[in-house]
Amino acid sequence: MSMTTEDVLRWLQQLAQVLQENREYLTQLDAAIGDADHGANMDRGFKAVSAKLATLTNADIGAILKTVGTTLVSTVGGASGPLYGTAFLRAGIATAGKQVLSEADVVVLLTAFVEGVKARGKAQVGEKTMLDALQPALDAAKKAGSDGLDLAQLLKQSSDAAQQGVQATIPLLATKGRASYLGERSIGHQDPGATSSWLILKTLADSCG
Amino acid sequence: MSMTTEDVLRWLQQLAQVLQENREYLTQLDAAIGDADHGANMDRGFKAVSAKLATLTNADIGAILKTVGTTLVSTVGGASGPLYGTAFLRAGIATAGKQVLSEADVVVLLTAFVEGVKARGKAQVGEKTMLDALQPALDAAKKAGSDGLDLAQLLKQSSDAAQQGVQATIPLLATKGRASYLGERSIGHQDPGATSSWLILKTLADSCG
Amino acid sequence: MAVGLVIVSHSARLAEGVAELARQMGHGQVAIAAAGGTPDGSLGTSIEKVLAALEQVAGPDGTLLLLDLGSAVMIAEMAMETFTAEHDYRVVISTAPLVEGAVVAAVEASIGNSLEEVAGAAEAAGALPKLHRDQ
Amino acid sequence: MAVGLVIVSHSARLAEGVAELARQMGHGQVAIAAAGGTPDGSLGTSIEKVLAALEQVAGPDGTLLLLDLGSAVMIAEMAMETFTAEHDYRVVISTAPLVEGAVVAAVEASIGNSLEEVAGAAEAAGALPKLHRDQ
Ligand SMILES: Nc1ncnc2c1ncn2[C@@H]1O[C@H](COP(=O)(O)OP(=O)(O)O)[C@@H](O)[C@H]1O
Ligand SMILES: Nc1ncnc2c1ncn2[C@@H]1O[C@H](COP(=O)(O)OP(=O)(O)O)[C@@H](O)[C@H]1O
Ligand SMILES: [Mg+2]
Ligand SMILES: [Mg+2]
Ligand SMILES: [Mg+2]
Ligand SMILES: [Mg+2]
Repeated sequence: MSMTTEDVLRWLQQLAQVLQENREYLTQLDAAIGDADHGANMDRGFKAVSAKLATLTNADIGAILKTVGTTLVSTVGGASGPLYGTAFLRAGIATAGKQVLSEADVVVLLTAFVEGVKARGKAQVGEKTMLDALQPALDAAKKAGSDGLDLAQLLKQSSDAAQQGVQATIPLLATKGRASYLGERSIGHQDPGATSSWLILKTLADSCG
Repeated sequence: MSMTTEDVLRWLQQLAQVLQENREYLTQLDAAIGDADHGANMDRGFKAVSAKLATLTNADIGAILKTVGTTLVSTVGGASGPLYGTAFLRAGIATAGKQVLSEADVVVLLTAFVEGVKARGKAQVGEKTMLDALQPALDAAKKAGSDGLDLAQLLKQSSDAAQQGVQATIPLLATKGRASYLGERSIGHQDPGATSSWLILKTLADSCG
Repeated sequence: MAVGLVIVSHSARLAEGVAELARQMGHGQVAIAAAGGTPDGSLGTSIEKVLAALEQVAGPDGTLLLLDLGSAVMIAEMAMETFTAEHDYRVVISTAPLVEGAVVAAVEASIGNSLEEVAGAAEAAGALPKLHRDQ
Repeated sequence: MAVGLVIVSHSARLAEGVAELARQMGHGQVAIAAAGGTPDGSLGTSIEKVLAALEQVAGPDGTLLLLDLGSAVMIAEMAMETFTAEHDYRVVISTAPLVEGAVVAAVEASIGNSLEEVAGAAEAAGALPKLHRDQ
């Protein structure tokens, strides 16, 4: 099994829909420990992405992902803009010229995506950020890849690990981003960015698995 | 010789005129070591004072000076507003109910005026502020008073001392107000607030002397 | 109720901008009023604007007043003297950096902290790292 | 020429207000550009606005970029990377308190100080006393 250009475009199209549906949910999470805009930021960013998809039907996967990255950087308006922007840009560089991705290629894509978030945000796992969903998701994808699982299983296990990572952010103390202003009071709340990271991976599993 | 309510009103009327004429001069001084608004601030404040003078023809000297104080606080917009505002308010309290001032009363008025600037601004002599004109002016007025000089001489000596104080601000290092942002580079420039203090006293000497 | 905030600046736009940024972090719990510029719209401070802002946000939990520059402190003090002579509410003037202090103060006030706690956190805001490399 | 300043804020009004306050202390010698808010006018940062501000003020003497909150630093870094890839001009991102740092930086830039001197003075601005009782 493999992931095609059409799969990627379908993922992004569905993701724009999912983020619109979860706009209020993400905003409520951000209201508790941030500035109550993560839902609006993600929705705005992926609406802009969605508007560009029609122009990308002849592009390769790398070019599509790079366009997503630059679009998010330009439109999101919050910290998640440069973070996801860099993630998609790096993922696009890692898949440059490809029309189809093997399981191994998908692991390469996810590795570059997570490296992008780390390079831009300089956060460590455990600081209550999107990385607390992304790192376990990447680890699970790598394990699934080396266990020889197929794409659907790989993406499902990755998405499930992200979901667990989201739950695991609840007891964490935030030391990066706006939630760090709350200090100890950030404990007991689910991180909005980790939640949107899980939605990105869940939609990937749903649309390409 | 003595100072009457009419003298005080004439002083204030002429002062509004003098400050309008010196608007550009004071602003240029403030441009070198501040934010280039001292002329505009003083002109605006005393235009507002001037507009109130017609309503004060039946007031005593204390009431007139208090009105000047509250008007300056409300209209000047810069640090000189609360400083001169407090000075005139204190001068008004010190002359409350008086229709005419003796030489000794004028020394009391000036003492309260200078104490007002000190209380509000917490500056010391030598910090390159209006106090560097006002303190020598007060000292000269006190000396003239105890030497038994008449009002005209007292005001003239006070005004001359203020003028020397203004010159003496040039080599000083500013440690209060905006000029302190310039550090060593405030040296070599004449202080705008000291200059307006001298204009206030010079106009007093010219109109009541 | 929570501690209120007054943002005093020489610029009306600056004061409004700080207030909108801080409100976003106040979770709708914190009254924040801007007092910027002179009544005629030029750069400067206005005792009437500071007094109006105090009237708007002050309450039994107290008010923290933040300033853009030292030149604003004398007008702030005069406004505070006038206000506290007429009301039995506490007002504290902060030396915190304006933007950083206001955002931290809004967070602290929103969780119901006392005026002392809010003021203390604002003062410490200047030490919060802005660049990741400082963290 | 002098060191230029870019004011990055999540609020357009805040950035404009800081720029007008700093310009007043720049004695007409310092190019200062505001980059606040998102293109659609909500609170947030915009790489296009930061890039446009850099294009406007950057020059051979270098540019100091000041931020309201840490959340702005990543967009500022991306803008700086894009800008310096195309221009041979230096850009330094400051951790200084925004308002206080911008005013001090404007004064320092206006007297022809170097980018390092301007940046250093801005960083130290948080320590300048605002209240007389501290002096
Ligand atoms: N340095 C960082 N590294 C990784 N993720 C971060 C970092 N800073 C913030 N985040 C993530 O960004 C999310 C907030 O995004 P968003 O609300 O869109 O931006 P903002 O905080 O600027 O309003 C947080 O929940 C967190 O997961
Ligand atoms: N703390 C102070 N004590 C006495 N005088 C001061 C003090 N601070 C500033 N000044 C005076 O105020 C003058 C500047 O007034 P002005 O330009 O009207 O106000 P601003 O500095 O707010 O623009 C200075 O030249 C100085 O003489
Ligand atoms: Mg947010
Ligand atoms: Mg935000
Ligand atoms: Mg001035
Ligand atoms: Mg001024």
